[in-house]
Amino acid sequence: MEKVSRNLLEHLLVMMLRIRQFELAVEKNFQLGHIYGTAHLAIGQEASAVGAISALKPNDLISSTHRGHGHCIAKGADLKLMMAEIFGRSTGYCKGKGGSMHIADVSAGNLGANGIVAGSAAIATGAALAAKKMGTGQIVICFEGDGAINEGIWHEAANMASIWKLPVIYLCENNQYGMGMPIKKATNLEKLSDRAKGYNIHGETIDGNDVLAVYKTVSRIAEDVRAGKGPALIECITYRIRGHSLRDAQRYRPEGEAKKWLDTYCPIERFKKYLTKSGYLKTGDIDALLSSVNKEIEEAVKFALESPFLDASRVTEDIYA
Amino acid sequence: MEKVSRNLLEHLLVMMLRIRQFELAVEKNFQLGHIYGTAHLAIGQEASAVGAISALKPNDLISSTHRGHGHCIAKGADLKLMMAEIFGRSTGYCKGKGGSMHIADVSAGNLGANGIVAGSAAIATGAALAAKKMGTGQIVICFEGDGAINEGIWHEAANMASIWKLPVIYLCENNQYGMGMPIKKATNLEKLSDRAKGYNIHGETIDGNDVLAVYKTVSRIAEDVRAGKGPALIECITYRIRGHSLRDAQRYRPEGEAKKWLDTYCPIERFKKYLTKSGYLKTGDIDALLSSVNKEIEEAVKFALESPFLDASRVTEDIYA
Amino acid sequence: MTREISYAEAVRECLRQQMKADDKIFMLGEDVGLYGGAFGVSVGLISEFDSERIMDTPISEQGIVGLAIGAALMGMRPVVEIMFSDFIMLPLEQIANQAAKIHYMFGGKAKVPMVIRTPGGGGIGLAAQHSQSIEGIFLGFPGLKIVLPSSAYDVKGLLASSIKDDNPVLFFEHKLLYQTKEDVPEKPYEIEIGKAHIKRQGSDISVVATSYMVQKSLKVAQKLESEGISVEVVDPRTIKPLDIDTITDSVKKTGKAVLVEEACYTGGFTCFLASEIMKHCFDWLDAPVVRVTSLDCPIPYEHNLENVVIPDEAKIEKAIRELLAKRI
Amino acid sequence: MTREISYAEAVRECLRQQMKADDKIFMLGEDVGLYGGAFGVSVGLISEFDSERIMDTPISEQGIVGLAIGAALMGMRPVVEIMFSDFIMLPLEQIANQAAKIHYMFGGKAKVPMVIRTPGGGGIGLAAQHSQSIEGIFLGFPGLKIVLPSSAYDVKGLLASSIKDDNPVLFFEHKLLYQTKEDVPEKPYEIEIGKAHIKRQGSDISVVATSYMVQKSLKVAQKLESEGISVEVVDPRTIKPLDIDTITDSVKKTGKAVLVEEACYTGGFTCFLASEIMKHCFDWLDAPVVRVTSLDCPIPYEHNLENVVIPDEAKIEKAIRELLAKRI
Ligand SMILES: Cc1ncc(C[n+]2csc(CCOP(=O)(O)OP(=O)(O)O)c2C)c(N)n1
Ligand SMILES: Cc1ncc(C[n+]2csc(CCOP(=O)(O)OP(=O)(O)O)c2C)c(N)n1
Ligand SMILES: [Mg+2]
Ligand SMILES: [Mg+2]
Repeated sequence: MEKVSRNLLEHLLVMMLRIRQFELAVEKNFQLGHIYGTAHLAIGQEASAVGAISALKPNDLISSTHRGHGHCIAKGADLKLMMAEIFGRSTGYCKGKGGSMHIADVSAGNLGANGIVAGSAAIATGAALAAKKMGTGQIVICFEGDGAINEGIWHEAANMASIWKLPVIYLCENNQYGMGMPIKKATNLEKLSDRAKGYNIHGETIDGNDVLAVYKTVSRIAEDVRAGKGPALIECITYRIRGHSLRDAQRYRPEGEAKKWLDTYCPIERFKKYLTKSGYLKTGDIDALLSSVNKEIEEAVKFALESPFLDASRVTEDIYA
Repeated sequence: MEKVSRNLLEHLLVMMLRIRQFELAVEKNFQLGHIYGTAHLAIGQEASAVGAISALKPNDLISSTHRGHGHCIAKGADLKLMMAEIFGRSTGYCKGKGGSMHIADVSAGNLGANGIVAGSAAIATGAALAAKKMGTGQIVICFEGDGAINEGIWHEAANMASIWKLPVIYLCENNQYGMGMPIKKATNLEKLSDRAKGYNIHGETIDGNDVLAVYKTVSRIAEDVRAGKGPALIECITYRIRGHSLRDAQRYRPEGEAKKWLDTYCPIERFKKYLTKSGYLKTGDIDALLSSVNKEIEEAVKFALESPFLDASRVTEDIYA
Repeated sequence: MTREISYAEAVRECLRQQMKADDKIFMLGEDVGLYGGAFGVSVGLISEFDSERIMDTPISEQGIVGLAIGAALMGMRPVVEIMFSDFIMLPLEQIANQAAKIHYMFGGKAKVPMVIRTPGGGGIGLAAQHSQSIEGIFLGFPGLKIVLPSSAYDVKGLLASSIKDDNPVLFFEHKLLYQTKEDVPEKPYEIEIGKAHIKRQGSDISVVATSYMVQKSLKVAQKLESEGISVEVVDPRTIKPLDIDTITDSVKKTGKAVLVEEACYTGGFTCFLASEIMKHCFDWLDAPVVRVTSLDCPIPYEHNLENVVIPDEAKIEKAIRELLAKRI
Repeated sequence: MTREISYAEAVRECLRQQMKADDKIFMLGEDVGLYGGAFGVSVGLISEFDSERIMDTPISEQGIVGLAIGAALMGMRPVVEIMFSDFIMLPLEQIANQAAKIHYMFGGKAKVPMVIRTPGGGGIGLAAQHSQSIEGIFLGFPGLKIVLPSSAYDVKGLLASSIKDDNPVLFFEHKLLYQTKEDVPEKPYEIEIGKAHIKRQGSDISVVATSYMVQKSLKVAQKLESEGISVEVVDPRTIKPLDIDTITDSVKKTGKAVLVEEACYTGGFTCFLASEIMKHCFDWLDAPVVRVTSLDCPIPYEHNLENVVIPDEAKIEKAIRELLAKRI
């Protein structure tokens, strides 16, 4: 792997900041009553989305989950259209019909968030099958939570990916919980990547809050996957800083656990420290990047707030293609 | 493990003969037009059913598959009631409502055959959960084909069995094919028991046509499972001598392959050879056992043929308990 | 003693009482323990029982239901929670091919006493995969019972009978009912499965509604009363078995029927009900039965759109007025 | 050129022709290759195409359907075979929550062109888990199309349109139709989805039947003709979208309707159809619509029992005679 460029480092930081600030804005606007329904925030999990997707080529694909804003942003989505969708506006990615859990942009390589845990596992694998059949050279990253790998469909998809050597990476974001279920109670594994052994595919567990580690690992594995060596399972260890959704009382979580992770392992703070220590960026540079990100987010919120709702008469459009 | 007794050896042989002769009778009576629908014969796979179930205690449980006659017989089923069921008679285990694919005897510890591949995987696991909850000391053998382990529900069940250390043994009869699909094309594994690694449970692959090996392995593992060490996956290598069902053209199978397996690895012939060589039984003893088995089978067929069909007016009974 | 408690509390109280009375009963589901379920229904139970009685599972709906079947075959009485009724599609095979048919296929020699509780319906902005009213798909699987309680009193009594039933029972709660309150006796009681309930007597028109639509229909009936329109509201309470007699008695009396459910227009329970009413009441009907349902549309995310798709009081009222206005 | 070929051959010919014409089409299913499918439908295709176009899969129904959705999103046109329609319960979530809703949830910006072929129905002694008529459960999922061809001619033309459709299409074949023969043009042709077909003109009574029941109804109609009873037999061909106009035109003409389907009495497609007919034809109907269906019973194994559960010609005939005999 070549040495990472300053451009790339800046990109990684900006993307993580975008995700963090976007999620904070969603949280705030929910509290303000501008967002209906719910959303699942990726605060604290920015590094796995950004590191992994930055290792892809532009025409590669991803599939995402209910906790999908980060993946979507890292894949280059338009923040305005995302925010508008979450605000339920007609200008959003799905015209307000989908909402947070269904944002997608298939033509730009995002096969979509999914309201069903592991709902994308086979779909992503099928996209990889199509890429292989059509010889496009694309690969697919299938994002999934630690809870998702216990769903049957994940197993069926992984097995088929293995027998047909499909170009797909299952990127499992182990954020320690599936809703309130601690991962240690949901599987009997040291590392979730051990699941790979059951399919004879490559498995690897990494620090998912180290954006460079994620970037480098995914880059290396993506090369093999693209070369036809078959799928892989990468477990990114991370932590969900907020509740499961915007409406979670968090009874199950030891007091202070989230704060400890944030204080010690925040992927953004760690990366900032690395960048300043190693001289790539100065604190001032970072502040400038942050304020430009904040401006984008403000614009996105403004765009969303000023956008119209879809006219009720159009509710039954788009049922059939 | 203690040395096996002569009684046990005779039991193993008789059970295998019963299965073989039963299946031959089913095949013949299908050709004669006495059996409607279809059936899936276990000819050539007698050792895994008999070896495994003989290692259980009488009140232990099994669950079975579409290819279930062997398991059912080895669990001590009444051949008359089985044959009557396959003949669709009111005297059968299910009054003719279930047929070959649904023979069950829950109160005698057989949770039933199943028409759905892997359909019993979670059910068997749930029986193990109940046994554990109620402290009965029972264990469960969940029989399944090589094809079944690629179904999602199998994965979900195995994971739960692992986290809760449930007393269940998944006994995978790898008969080389799932219908016409060669096992090597359906998974990317050297040994199917490698699947165990994905759940951190014990996995082992054995010669499934060696009845003593099966008996000894299952006995050893059953002890651990009963002691609360968690579930296990045992792969029994065997071979399906007949077609998938009574109606299979067998286009997918190399000419002579079945004959070769039968000539070389027939579990019954091998065991007979072992018994005579080691002096446990004489050829004459074996012939006597066979003819007594044949008599049982004849009686079962006679019973079935002479039994009435269920009166049509009773077809809607038994829908609700 | 009777107190006003919520539907969610009534479910919880029933679970607590039944589990205390019978140690063969246990709960199995995703985050039913400390989390208390996505809608807080089982909050606190884990501290009265333990993690053997209130089992948190991995996210494995097929497996959960399958395990419950196996445990039921062994004589236990599992109560499964599927977090959203939409997810019940995943274990459909285990429910409809196994649990429903085992008693029959095995010639009556085994039984599967289990309950699957799950909240259905829309109205809180969770979009197409978390808002469906899916109960109708189970109608065609003989062996299943299907219960849809519409009030706190009913849910407590019906859940008790469901748990005591020796068959697999699908028990559909509703997200928007959880906070509705009603007088509920503290002592355990049972409501017979298969008995409809006339929620409000009336003489001009019969409204047959299920689940949350019963509450909406009652509000409309109340409103129309002031105009001298007398609406009878019948709640089948269990759609399988169905108490068709109580319903047809009402329709024969009024000569007019409006059926209200939250499922789509095509394919829901009221299709069957409409067809049965017309079969049994053909000569009594002044006009065809009218069905008020969701539009044939996935549930959209945005609030206004969602409200357009799901039947509201205005639509129910309109249907009633139009049917009453029909010249016979 | 037209020749008499079987329904199974017609499916095979259509697959061959469509796959030759469009390399985005591929088949995916259990033992669809060398084995040729459980009913021999695809026998031989593997030697004309290869294992990339005719893909044998592991036994993983959820995964198969999910893969097809992903491939469809990428612009391919997968044709999945589910070996028995009973097994379609397993991938229900992928079909009904994903494939059906993606176009809508994504605001119209993605589409899922795919076909799921699967044989339904009983009659060959395969008992409760291999004999169901399950199509009705899909009615309530907007976004799906549901096709039930009843003859060799229809199956070829409808499969072609289904493959070319940009939506997920569920294509229910029938085990007992596979060997039925009919004149079928060799050249590819399409039959529009959403158009019913009057299989036989008549003036005394309308019989609306689906799938194999069309054949049984036609035989009854033929028989009654000699007695001077003129039965019109209408086949909706696609139950979603449904050509209600052709059906109601027929019923308005005859004033009498018998609906025949193989699903259980409770919950099948004809519940919806009966309710629609009564809504649209109330003033034309001489008597309530009559439904002839399977009993509310799992399909039993034994032949005679199976025949008691599934509607036969005698039951259809009886229903027609009784309806005609009704004093108006
Ligand atoms: C099939 C299904 N079951 C349950 C749920 C409810 N649910 C939504 S997210 C979630 C937890 C998922 O955990 P994980 O996969 O670890 O993702 P995370 O939320 O931690 O990102 C659950 C149980 C669902 N959406 N789909
Ligand atoms: C869910 C499901 N899918 C497909 C089938 C059709 N089917 C019946 S048996 C079988 C092959 C099973 O293979 P395996 O598990 O190896 O068992 P074997 O027949 O070899 O004993 C298939 C595909 C089924 N019954 N259930
Ligand atoms: Mg998680
Ligand atoms: Mg096999």
